[in-house]
Amino acid sequence: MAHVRTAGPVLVVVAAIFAIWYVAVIPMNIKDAITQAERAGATVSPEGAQARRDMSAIGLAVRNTAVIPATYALDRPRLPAPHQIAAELWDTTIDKKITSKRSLVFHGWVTLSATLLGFAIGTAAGILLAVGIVHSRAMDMSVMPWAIASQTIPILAIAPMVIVVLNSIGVQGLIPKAIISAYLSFFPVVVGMVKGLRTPDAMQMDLLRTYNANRNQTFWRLRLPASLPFLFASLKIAVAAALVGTIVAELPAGGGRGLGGRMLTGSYYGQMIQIWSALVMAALLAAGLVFLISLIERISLRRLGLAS
Amino acid sequence: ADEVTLQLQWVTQAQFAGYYVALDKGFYEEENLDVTIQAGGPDIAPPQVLAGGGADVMLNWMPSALAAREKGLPVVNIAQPFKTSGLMLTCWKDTGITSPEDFKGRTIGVWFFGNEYPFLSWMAQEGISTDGGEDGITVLKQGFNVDPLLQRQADCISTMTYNEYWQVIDAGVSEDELVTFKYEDQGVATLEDGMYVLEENLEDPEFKDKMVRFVRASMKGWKYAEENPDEAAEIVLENDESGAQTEQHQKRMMGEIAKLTAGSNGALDEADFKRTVETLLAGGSDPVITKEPEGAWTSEITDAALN
Amino acid sequence: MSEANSPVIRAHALDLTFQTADGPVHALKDVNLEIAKGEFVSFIGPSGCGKTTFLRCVAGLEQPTGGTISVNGMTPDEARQARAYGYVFQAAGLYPWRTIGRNISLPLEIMGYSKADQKDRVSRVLDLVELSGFERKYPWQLSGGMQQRASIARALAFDADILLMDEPFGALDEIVRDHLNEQLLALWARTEKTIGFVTHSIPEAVYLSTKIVVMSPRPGRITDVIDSPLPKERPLDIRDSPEFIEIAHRVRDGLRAGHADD
Amino acid sequence: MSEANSPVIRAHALDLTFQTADGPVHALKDVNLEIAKGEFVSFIGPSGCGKTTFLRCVAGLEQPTGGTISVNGMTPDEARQARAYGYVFQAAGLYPWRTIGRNISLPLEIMGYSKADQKDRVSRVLDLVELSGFERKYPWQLSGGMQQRASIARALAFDADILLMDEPFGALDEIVRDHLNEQLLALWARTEKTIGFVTHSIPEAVYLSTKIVVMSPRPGRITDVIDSPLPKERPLDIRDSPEFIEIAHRVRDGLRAGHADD
Amino acid sequence: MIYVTLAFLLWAAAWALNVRLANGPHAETRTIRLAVPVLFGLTLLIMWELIVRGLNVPLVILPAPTQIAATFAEQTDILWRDFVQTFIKGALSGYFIGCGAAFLTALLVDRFDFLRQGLLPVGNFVAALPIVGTAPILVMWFGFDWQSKAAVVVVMVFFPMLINTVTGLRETSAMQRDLMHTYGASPWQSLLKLRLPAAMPFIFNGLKISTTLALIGAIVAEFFGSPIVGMGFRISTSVGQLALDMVWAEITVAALAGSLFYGAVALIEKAVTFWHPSQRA
Ligand SMILES: Nc1ncnc2c1ncn2[C@@H]1O[C@H](COP(=O)(O)OP(=O)(O)OP(=O)(O)O)[C@@H](O)[C@H]1O
Ligand SMILES: Nc1ncnc2c1ncn2[C@@H]1O[C@H](COP(=O)(O)OP(=O)(O)OP(=O)(O)O)[C@@H](O)[C@H]1O
Ligand SMILES: Cc1ncc(C[n+]2csc(CCO)c2C)c(N)n1
Ligand SMILES: [Mg+2]
Ligand SMILES: [Mg+2]
Repeated sequence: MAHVRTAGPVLVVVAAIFAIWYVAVIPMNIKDAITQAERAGATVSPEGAQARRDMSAIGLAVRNTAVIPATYALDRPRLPAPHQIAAELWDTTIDKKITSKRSLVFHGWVTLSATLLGFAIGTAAGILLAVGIVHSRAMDMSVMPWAIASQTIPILAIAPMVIVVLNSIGVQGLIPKAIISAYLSFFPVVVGMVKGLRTPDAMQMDLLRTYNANRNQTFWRLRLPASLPFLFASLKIAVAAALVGTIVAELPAGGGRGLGGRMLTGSYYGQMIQIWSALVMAALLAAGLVFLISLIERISLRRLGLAS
Repeated sequence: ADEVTLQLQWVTQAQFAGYYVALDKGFYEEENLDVTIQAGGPDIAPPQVLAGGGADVMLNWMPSALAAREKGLPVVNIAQPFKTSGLMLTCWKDTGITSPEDFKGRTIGVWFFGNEYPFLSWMAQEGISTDGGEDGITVLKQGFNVDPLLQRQADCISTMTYNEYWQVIDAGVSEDELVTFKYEDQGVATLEDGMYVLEENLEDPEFKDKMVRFVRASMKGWKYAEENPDEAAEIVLENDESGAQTEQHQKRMMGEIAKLTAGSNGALDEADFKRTVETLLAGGSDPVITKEPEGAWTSEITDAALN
Repeated sequence: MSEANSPVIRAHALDLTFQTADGPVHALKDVNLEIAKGEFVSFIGPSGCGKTTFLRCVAGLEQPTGGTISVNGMTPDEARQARAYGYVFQAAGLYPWRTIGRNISLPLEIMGYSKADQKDRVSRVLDLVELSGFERKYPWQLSGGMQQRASIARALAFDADILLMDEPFGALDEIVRDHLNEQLLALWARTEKTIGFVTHSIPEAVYLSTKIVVMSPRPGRITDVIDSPLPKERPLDIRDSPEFIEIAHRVRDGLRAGHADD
Repeated sequence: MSEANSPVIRAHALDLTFQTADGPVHALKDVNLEIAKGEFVSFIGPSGCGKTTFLRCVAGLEQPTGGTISVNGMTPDEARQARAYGYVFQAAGLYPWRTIGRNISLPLEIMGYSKADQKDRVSRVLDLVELSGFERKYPWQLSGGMQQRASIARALAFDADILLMDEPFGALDEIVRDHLNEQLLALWARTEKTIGFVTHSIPEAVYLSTKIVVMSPRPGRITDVIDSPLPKERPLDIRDSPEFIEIAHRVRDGLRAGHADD
Repeated sequence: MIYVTLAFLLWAAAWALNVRLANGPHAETRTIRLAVPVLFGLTLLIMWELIVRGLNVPLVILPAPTQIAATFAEQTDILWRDFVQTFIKGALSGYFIGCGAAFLTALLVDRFDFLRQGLLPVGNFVAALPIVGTAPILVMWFGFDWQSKAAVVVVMVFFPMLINTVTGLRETSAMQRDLMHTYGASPWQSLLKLRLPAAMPFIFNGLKISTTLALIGAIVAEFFGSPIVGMGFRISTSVGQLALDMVWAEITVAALAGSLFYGAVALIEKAVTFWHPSQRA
């Protein structure tokens, strides 16, 4: 129901974005297009790339209207047009065997598997840490500030080193990627879970005290079920973070498998269309993962009676 | 079989064709070696991998290897399949640049990550400051692609004769729109892709023996690649995990690479080494290396391998 | 001391001061009270006078800072560990992820009753509060009054001798409240439990209790203890009787005296 | 129609159905009511019978789905824009980021009163509800009763002719409630405002009103409108008088009849 | 081995001390609240030092804290220039532009329900685009200097901020809104006097999340092209030069700057949302 209701506005917004996008392609690509036209022998104004260097893109477009269609068909556009990306996506997903190294499905799977492993590790670590923090004052006081500080370290910048260091102690392949992805995903889980495990109010806790319930009983019967809505909310953030982590780890990992590898090699060879299609694929993957978690959330919360 | 791990300094491409050919054609196997080739990337420092024990042999440019040596990581060159340098600066002709003198006041893209040393030495020798300003060069840390040039964010960028230069051409630029400055021609060439191992490992005769066989097989691969460039390029393509390389580009790259490896049988030419060291020592106020390196290369392996 | 005569709850010179960021809050001061087995004692007093605090002291949920309190001859904490209390909070406080039935069996699970016994007891107390048939519903599918009845059932499910109720009917409308009051009285008459009951409503206090404790705030003290002369059998319209109105007046006067302090 | 005689609020065949995910909820059905200027009208009825909904219709916060309602001859929406109402909600609903004083001046700011006038009025109504001295405190620093008084002050600060109050004293203890009831009556007598008042308490309704509207649920209808014969001058102990008890009985009977539907 | 054993013994001892402090009678005092996390961090550092020395970890893999500290002290001028380039020019300007733009957009989105229904799902999708993919594109568009870094930061902080602000602006209770309604308040008045103040806790949530994102974004963007100054530039170049001590000195700067930035925003939050229950506890 809710999906149907928002579909209209979403479509309109998406249409508007595409419209803006198509317009923006012209000024973004006009210089390259003119230069190519000039090389091909067309007359353009003004002549000479050096002369055009500091001119405004819109002015150039107005003076060279004949070149505008070419802005949508460049091989190496500054901004590819949506249909170029769509064509590339089609070409690399539907038209290629999924076992082919040129298939985005193949690369998507490589990234996905590391993401899922990292997400699982991160979630488990996050939950354990949260349980510790909630049950031990010492952990609460000492760990939490450092957990926050840990997220200010630009892990993305030192990912290559982490890979090398892990490599040097014999950890290779899927695991290093998963570890970086876990590093990014554990934090939202800790924060959400600590909040969730602490939602039971004093009254609910007191109720169990009048039953003389022990810690274990309190945890399984009260804290854990009460924290589930928070857990799911943070899982959605965490899974997106895990995906980013994996892609980052894939950049330097060499080999070039995975969506990160696609983006990297795309950027070596200036293949903007390739970068963009890998980007879109990554975003689709993230959206799919988040959707999957919402689905699990809805089902399990309904089972638990936490949602109607 | 004896295991050997080789760390490349870049992603899989024809620049490393010799090793892939040796692997594919079974040259390593013939030497009773089980070789793993690890591709590199923009942020992987091969010396670091070597130091961590993640690889037995690495490929590296000599300036970077010598700098690592000064940093206390004793790496030793055991073979030098690349005789000639492929590094150059590529500039737009319409900027009016005709000689290094004209770099003053320009913006130039340079690869860092240990690859800036040759450029900095060269500019120090020319007496041009690299701190920007009217008379100096504004240096950009260029990403590993040619966009800064195409977008005219830089007047010149670093390119390899075998790779980036052709990317510029592929982008539709004709050769006569460009001016190139090969380091080789400027007399500031430094040795590129050599094989390096940790000095302490060389004390182990077994390791040494492994390396002898490795170098022998690798050089066999290289020579095979030189003779069969198209086949070599195909082999490289098969080994490319990212599926992003194109046949046309790799075949052309192999052709260019063959020119650089042509003059070498794998043994390092002491004269080349001396020239490299001199260039680097001349690095002006902030030289790359401060003293003549000792024991930075050995001919022991190649001697055993090639004779 | 013979079992029958010794008070179930005995507070002597009870004192409790909370340490807060704004300085100490003297919540209870020199509270002396004895409650005999089977009594129905209401606590009434202005907001913040310490009614809840006193009930929590009885239940061992709060540690007095002075004086002594004993429950069945034990400390409240020991009594809590012996599971002597059923406690009903102002809000129903049912767990939304459990059905009504499983909410009621919660204390039974914790105390280790057998599955069969749990089932038995749940259906018995559901009957008692007239909620049979709602066992599988979730709390939010019930009205506020029904939720409150379920929370009472939860407190009754295990056989605690002492039932402590903190404004259990505060959120309900008058008609439902009358109805629950009648049922509570019936239950009390049947089970002989000792009941401590906090309320803001004078008619409710008078209607239900054998003893009404009037408290005054800052610091919370007992200002009056009124023994009710009303018979154990109490139809709803007893509230229009002169005795009733008489007691209600006395309670109101006691309360007003407390308020004059403000 | 002369000004004096025409009713301030007139509802005719009012009908309101909420469309919810579970299907339509018929909240008000065929409600007919006239309220004259200066009347004090209480609405009483079981939970969910539509008391709040009716008050919201009067205030233009809810759109009826049938029938007509007029306020001072205008639609409720026009009356709202003419700032004809002061509305007091069940919870105090003070903005926690404003001091008590600035909470009370909120409507004045919005209606564009001058700074000096604002100051004046704030201190006057603070006096009225006996909160002088608390002007600079934040809501959370006050007890529930004080917050509720502040919210009444807020509704009184601008001179709306019509005061709509939705269970304003529901959360207070009996003594405070009595006290505020007395003050509200005094205020009403002094200002001649027309007051609509929702409550759950029968004594409160009887004590305050000139007219008591008894409602029954599903769908919400008016089952009885009782005009009070009590004099305008009402000391608190009027509640023990036979007339009072008599009216209270009639209200209770009306309510019970509504409940029987369940 | 001795060192490593020592490290773990130290760990155990410090932890025991922390447990005692945290559960002790003075646990709520300012000193203890500060001492416990500091002690914890210090233990981690000393363990790091002992393990690096004990296992003879090469400098080019992981330097010891003392080496990092020494480099930090020696190279303050370089670190400062990098800090100015990356943090002040790149991260801060991007942070302000991004958060400001998101805030204004949120006002629009909030005003038009249509936009909210349409833009937010799309926004969530766009927010999932990994920066490592967008950074090269933005560097290509906006050049090598700090402008492209700021652009990356803008893209990174925009959606978290937008979503938080929009959520916050809707976070008023029906009763609070009805109150405004009975006063016949204009939309502008109800925005200024009700929805904005009520949204502040959420807005600050967004601002806090954005602090760490901003710094990370600015640093990572420098990996894809930069002038020869900046924290990201220095980190990547120093890795290539095997100057790992310098790398970690920069990371220290990043962690310090990030924590201080976060702390500063949290302080402002405390002052602005003093009324919120979470701040009163
Ligand atoms: N945990 C606590 N910490 C500090 N002060 C407290 C605490 N609990 C209660 N108080 C204070 O102790 C006093 C008595 O509180 P208590 O809750 O017992 O009152 P009450 O009579 O139950 O009031 P009400 O009728 O409003 O429920 C109040 O002033 C209250 O603010
Ligand atoms: N916005 C709404 N949407 C759907 N149903 C509503 C809405 N508001 C009220 N209702 C329903 O309309 C009916 C009347 O509600 P209303 O709030 O007017 O009752 P009330 O008499 O004020 O009850 P209470 O004494 O509990 O406040 C109830 O069944 C309620 O669930
Ligand atoms: C880690 C590392 N990255 C890049 C280079 C320099 N380099 C060597 S080959 C090549 C690409 C040629 O197409 C470049 C840029 C290096 N030496 N080490
Ligand atoms: Mg209480
Ligand atoms: Mg209501």
